[in-house]
Amino acid sequence: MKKPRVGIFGFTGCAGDQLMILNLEDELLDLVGALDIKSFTMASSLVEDDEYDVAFVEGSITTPKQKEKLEQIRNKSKLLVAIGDCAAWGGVQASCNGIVSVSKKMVEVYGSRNVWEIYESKPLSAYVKVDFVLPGCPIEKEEFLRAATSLLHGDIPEAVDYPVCVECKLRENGCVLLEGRLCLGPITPGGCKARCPSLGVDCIGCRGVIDGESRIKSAIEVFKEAGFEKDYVKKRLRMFAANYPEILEVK
Amino acid sequence: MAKADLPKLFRTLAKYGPVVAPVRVGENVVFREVTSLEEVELEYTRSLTPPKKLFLGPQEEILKFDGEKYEEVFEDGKAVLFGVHACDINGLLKLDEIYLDSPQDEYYARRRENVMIVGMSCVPDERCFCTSTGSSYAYGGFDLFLHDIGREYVVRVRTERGYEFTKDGYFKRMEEKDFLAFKKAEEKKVRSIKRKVDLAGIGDLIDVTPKSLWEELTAKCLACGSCNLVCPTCQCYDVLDVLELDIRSGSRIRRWDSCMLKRHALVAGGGNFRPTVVERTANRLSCKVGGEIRCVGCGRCTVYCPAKIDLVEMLERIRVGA
Amino acid sequence: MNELIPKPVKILKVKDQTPIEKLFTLGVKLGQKPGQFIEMSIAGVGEAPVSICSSPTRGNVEVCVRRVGRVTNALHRLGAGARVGVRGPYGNGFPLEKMRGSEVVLVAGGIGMAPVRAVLQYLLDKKKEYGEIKLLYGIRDYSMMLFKDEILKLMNSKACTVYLSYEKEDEVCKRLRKEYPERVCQGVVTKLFEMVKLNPEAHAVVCGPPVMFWFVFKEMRNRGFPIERLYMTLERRMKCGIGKCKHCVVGVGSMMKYVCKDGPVFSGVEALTMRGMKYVR
Amino acid sequence: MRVEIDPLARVEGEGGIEVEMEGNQVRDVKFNIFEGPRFFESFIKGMWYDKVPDVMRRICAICTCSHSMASIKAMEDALGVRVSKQTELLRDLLIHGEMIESHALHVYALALPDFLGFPSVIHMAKKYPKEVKGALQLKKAGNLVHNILTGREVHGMNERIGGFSTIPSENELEEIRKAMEMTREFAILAVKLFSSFELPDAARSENTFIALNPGKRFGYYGKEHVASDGGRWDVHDYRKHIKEKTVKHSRAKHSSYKGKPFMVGALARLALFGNKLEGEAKRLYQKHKEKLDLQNSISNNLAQAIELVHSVDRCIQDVDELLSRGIDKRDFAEVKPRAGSGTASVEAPRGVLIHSYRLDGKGRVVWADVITPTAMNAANVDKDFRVAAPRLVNTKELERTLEMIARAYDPCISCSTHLVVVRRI
Ligand SMILES: Cc1cc2nc3c(=O)[nH]c(=O)nc-3n(C[C@H](O)[C@H](O)[C@H](O)COP(=O)(O)OP(=O)(O)OC[C@H]3O[C@@H](n4cnc5c(N)ncnc54)[C@H](O)[C@@H]3O)c2cc1C
Ligand code: SF4
Ligand code: SF4
Ligand code: SF4
Repeated sequence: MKKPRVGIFGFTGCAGDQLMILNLEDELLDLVGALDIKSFTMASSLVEDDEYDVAFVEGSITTPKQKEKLEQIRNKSKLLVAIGDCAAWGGVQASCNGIVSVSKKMVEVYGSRNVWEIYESKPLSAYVKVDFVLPGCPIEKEEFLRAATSLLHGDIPEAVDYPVCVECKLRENGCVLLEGRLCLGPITPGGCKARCPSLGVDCIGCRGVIDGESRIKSAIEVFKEAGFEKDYVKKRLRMFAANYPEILEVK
Repeated sequence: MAKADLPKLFRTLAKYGPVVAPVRVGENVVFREVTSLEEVELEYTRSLTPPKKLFLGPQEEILKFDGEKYEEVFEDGKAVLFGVHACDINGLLKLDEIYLDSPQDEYYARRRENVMIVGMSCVPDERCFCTSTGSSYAYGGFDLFLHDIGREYVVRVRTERGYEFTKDGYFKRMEEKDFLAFKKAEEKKVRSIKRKVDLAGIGDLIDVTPKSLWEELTAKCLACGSCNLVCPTCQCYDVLDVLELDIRSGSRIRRWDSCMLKRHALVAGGGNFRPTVVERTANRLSCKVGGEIRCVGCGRCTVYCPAKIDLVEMLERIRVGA
Repeated sequence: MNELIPKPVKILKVKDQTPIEKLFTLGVKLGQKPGQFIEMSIAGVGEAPVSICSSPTRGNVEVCVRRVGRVTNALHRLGAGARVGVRGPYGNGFPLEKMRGSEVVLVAGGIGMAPVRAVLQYLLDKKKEYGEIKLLYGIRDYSMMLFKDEILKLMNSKACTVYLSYEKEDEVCKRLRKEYPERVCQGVVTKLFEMVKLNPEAHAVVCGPPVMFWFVFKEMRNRGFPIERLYMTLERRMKCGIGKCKHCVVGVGSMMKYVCKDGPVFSGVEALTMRGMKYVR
Repeated sequence: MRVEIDPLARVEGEGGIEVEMEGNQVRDVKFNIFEGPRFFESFIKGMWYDKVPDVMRRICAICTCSHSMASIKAMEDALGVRVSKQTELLRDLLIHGEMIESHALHVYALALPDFLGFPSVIHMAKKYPKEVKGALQLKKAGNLVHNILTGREVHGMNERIGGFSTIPSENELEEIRKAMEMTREFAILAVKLFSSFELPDAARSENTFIALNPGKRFGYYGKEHVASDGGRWDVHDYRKHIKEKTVKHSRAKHSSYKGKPFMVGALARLALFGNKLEGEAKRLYQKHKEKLDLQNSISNNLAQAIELVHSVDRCIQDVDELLSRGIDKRDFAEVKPRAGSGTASVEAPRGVLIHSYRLDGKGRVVWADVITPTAMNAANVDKDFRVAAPRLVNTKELERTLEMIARAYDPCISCSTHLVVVRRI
């Protein structure tokens, strides 16, 4: 069997998802042995411009050049997998989308509005077709490994479409929300084994939302009844999924 | 049996196998393996997840495959499940109806066989309504049951296996006054359970409840599934295969599932028979109290619902129709 | 015996049916009742319930599978010689014993032709025990017709009367309509009822996508067909096939049933009185 | 003619080098960042104090703990939170763990392939199995510290303003010690490897260093910045000394100290505080002091290797101290919002990192400033390029050497919150 040709690319983000792949210390050598890695800028200076069976793409798109490059990758790849919250939802850098314009941000940080032509941080799917999304900030390495084996086997991996609460209960955690902290677990897709609540920390929603399923309005109502300030709720919802239409609309 | 002799009983039980008992972890009580009686929370209201987890694991491997054949994975082991309340024992009896029905679920059946159950009287709170579901008392489904009557326990024996443990000298024969004390303690417990819900014919009322009321009842529901995952009688499980890097071998895993989740009634092509929380809640309630009563009144789904949706309140509103 | 452990079974033959459906002949005989299904495993991908589309009178089990998701895609990649896991047969199957001596009307749409074929084969093989057989089959166009050779052959035969409806006209459909103007028409499957005389003494078997089912149901009821003599299969998500995992329950309120063990075959009355059957895309 | 190295591989983020030449004259050299900027300092405004570290640690994946600690400490500074000795020890353990993870990745996986002539560490695996295994093991040991203390390898959640949400158990700390003891040899091996290479010296030029004064013992926390020319100031006064200005040719912000570029990072730390090292790291430092050419930025790799040894040993010491004190499972300082401002600086693997915030009465950010080590180093990289390019102009080595220089700084471009170099051709 021919090894699948794989490219791993990064756009605007923290490189954390590529790093998570490198963090598969025990499996890395087997994994790269099973794949024909054609491009992995973070780890290798060998860049083969090629066709890819699978392209894993990290980061959000913020410049015209990135958009162009993403389109090139798309054209050369059979499957395009978005890895990480930036690629899936736009990342933390999108948290003020629709509130503070890019040029204002530019002025605030660089003191001038036209330093660069820049887009509002958007997920990859705003520009190209995305075949599969591995969410998370950063991705879960086990989930990546499982997705990679599925792809190797020829299947599209199975996406997680249930909330963090499920994993919390499977791990027998108490409910952080009921204990008085604003936890986004009920609207955030699981897959992280409820990392934060398991440590007693509220979920900040680093895996985005469950598209078409997360009950944003109900959650806002529940948070309000629990006594959280409106502005606080809004800021929290916007942290990782500001581009989700229902959250973008929250006043 | 005198309360002071409980450590003795605990030690003899421990000879049967590892003891799993309620333990306090932060604000919650969970069933964990313990090595001494000191770790055990003897007086508790309800555990976070029900003790059914010993028989139907939250997440368990059921088989392995290697590209050629499928092999069962089953860890054989005896254990003692200590300190189970009547509601949860009744919950297990409800699960028995499903999982021991032919063809029986081998994993469940064998564990049910292997695990000895020691019941214990409970400390009800205002969310318990087991008297309405007929599950405040366990008529069977355990080996031993310890009823707290003050300074002593009345021990009910239900199996020969349980009987073996009551042969030691510190077990006394029941006398008339013990029967009276036992009866009084049970009456007191029943009286202390204030919460009541009328379930007669509720299934048909669920059936005719208009969508508008469902929408109101479920407005805050987050579709998070917690209510199902803490329920002692929820039986649903999901299955997934995990493949190794050699893309030949791997294992099949099943884990608790919830009918409040999107995928529960989703079929190929994206069709969903229960697309919103309305249909899902109607299904959940039907399943619990629609036909035969499968709710044991433990109150968990209410206590652990992040949206504080109250099952009993819902049922009451369904009864009055508004 | 552990019911959840599949048995490895060899695929003996794979035959393309349509661009998205293939017929698999498996190296196993199960003595199933028509209408029963098996749980098929592709190790590492998962399990899926599929109806057995062959009659026990014909030997090896055959399944006709549409490529729609993970498991079915993986299955479609396999060829003769590969192994799959099989559990079953499960489900109640059609009450063929009740139908003995009477006329049987088979109505199929899309992949619903798969379980119907099992019934058809059975009836044909036991022709003496049953009355007249009518098959009403609705397809999108010829390319989407399942069991093409068999159906075309039957159209010529006396053993059973085949009615065919198609939505899009192509060369073959046009030819068939010319050849059998009284049995072939353009339109959805319900249109065929204009050509068929329904015998209220008959039994009916209806299989197809949920939308089609309800239209057929209404049409037949309006034409005076007794719905208690109508049988249909329901399709739901399923994980265990044996009444444990409860994904497949239907009905709301006091009547809940498992599709896997109380079904997948239900009578028209059961279907009519059951709520929560709505299918939303 | 224009030489472009695009993209610059094996750095964390996306960048490139551009050299413009006219005949044999180098007209311009630029260290480019094409990665889209993310405007952390802008969009963090309005965020409530409790989640500021959760956002800010996402500036960078490799030094996520440094950002985490810098933002947490700045918040604690603003809110007047004092943490316990146990928390301080756990934080020390954490930053040393991060140093191991980051340096192991950089030294072994990103820089070593240059010296051994491979495109990547993965390609090295056949010929140098021991080194590659060592790299992975070291990285894993560092990640273990992350996992246990923060909850995962990248972007943890357990380290909070006020302390740690869940305190690690004795067993987990023992596990860290074991991992450190097992991988120590690979830290030492790194020093051996990097002290044996001949370094390209094309960029040799005067370097000014700035680092955080760690106090009595070598380490990565402190309250005072020290410069190699004798300058020193409280971290709160950083803006008086470290200037950010817009450079005409690139419209980028470059940092300068007394009007000149400066260098931060492992080399700067050893140059200024190497004498505070202890044990094996001290011995190795003294042994290779000659080799550690302070005027050649590429020496940074060797400095990192020495720090690896220090960090491994320090993790073991921290674990021992924590265990001997006994673990307090409920240790967490009280945190209450209030108006105020706070600043903190830590030594990230790449050098001095500064976070500074002003909060309103509800504890919401009204102003934020982050200066990352990569931003501070950018001007120095430019300086090195300007020195090296003319010396190499007609050799085949030009591109490779420039890349090696840039890479020696271990630039983490994603963390350059506001390091923008616009390409103008
Ligand atoms: C009784 C019965 C008989 C069936 N007979 C046939 C048949 O003869 N031919 C045929 O092509 N299809 C048949 N189906 C439908 C077939 O089971 C689904 O198309 C198949 O499960 C999709 O699996 P997948 O993994 O390819 O799709 P995915 O969408 O990837 O589904 C993943 C999992 O979801 C579950 N699932 C998804 N859709 C369905 C569904 N419609 N029904 C049950 N479970 C589902 C399965 O457990 C599957 O493993 C039948 C379904 C039932 C219930
Ligand atoms: S619990 Fe929430 S914030 Fe934490 S890792 Fe999971 S999805 Fe991310
Ligand atoms: S439905 Fe609720 S109250 Fe009833 S048994 Fe389940 S968890 Fe307990
Ligand atoms: S626990 Fe509450 S919010 Fe969650 S699904 Fe159940 S009813 Fe809805």
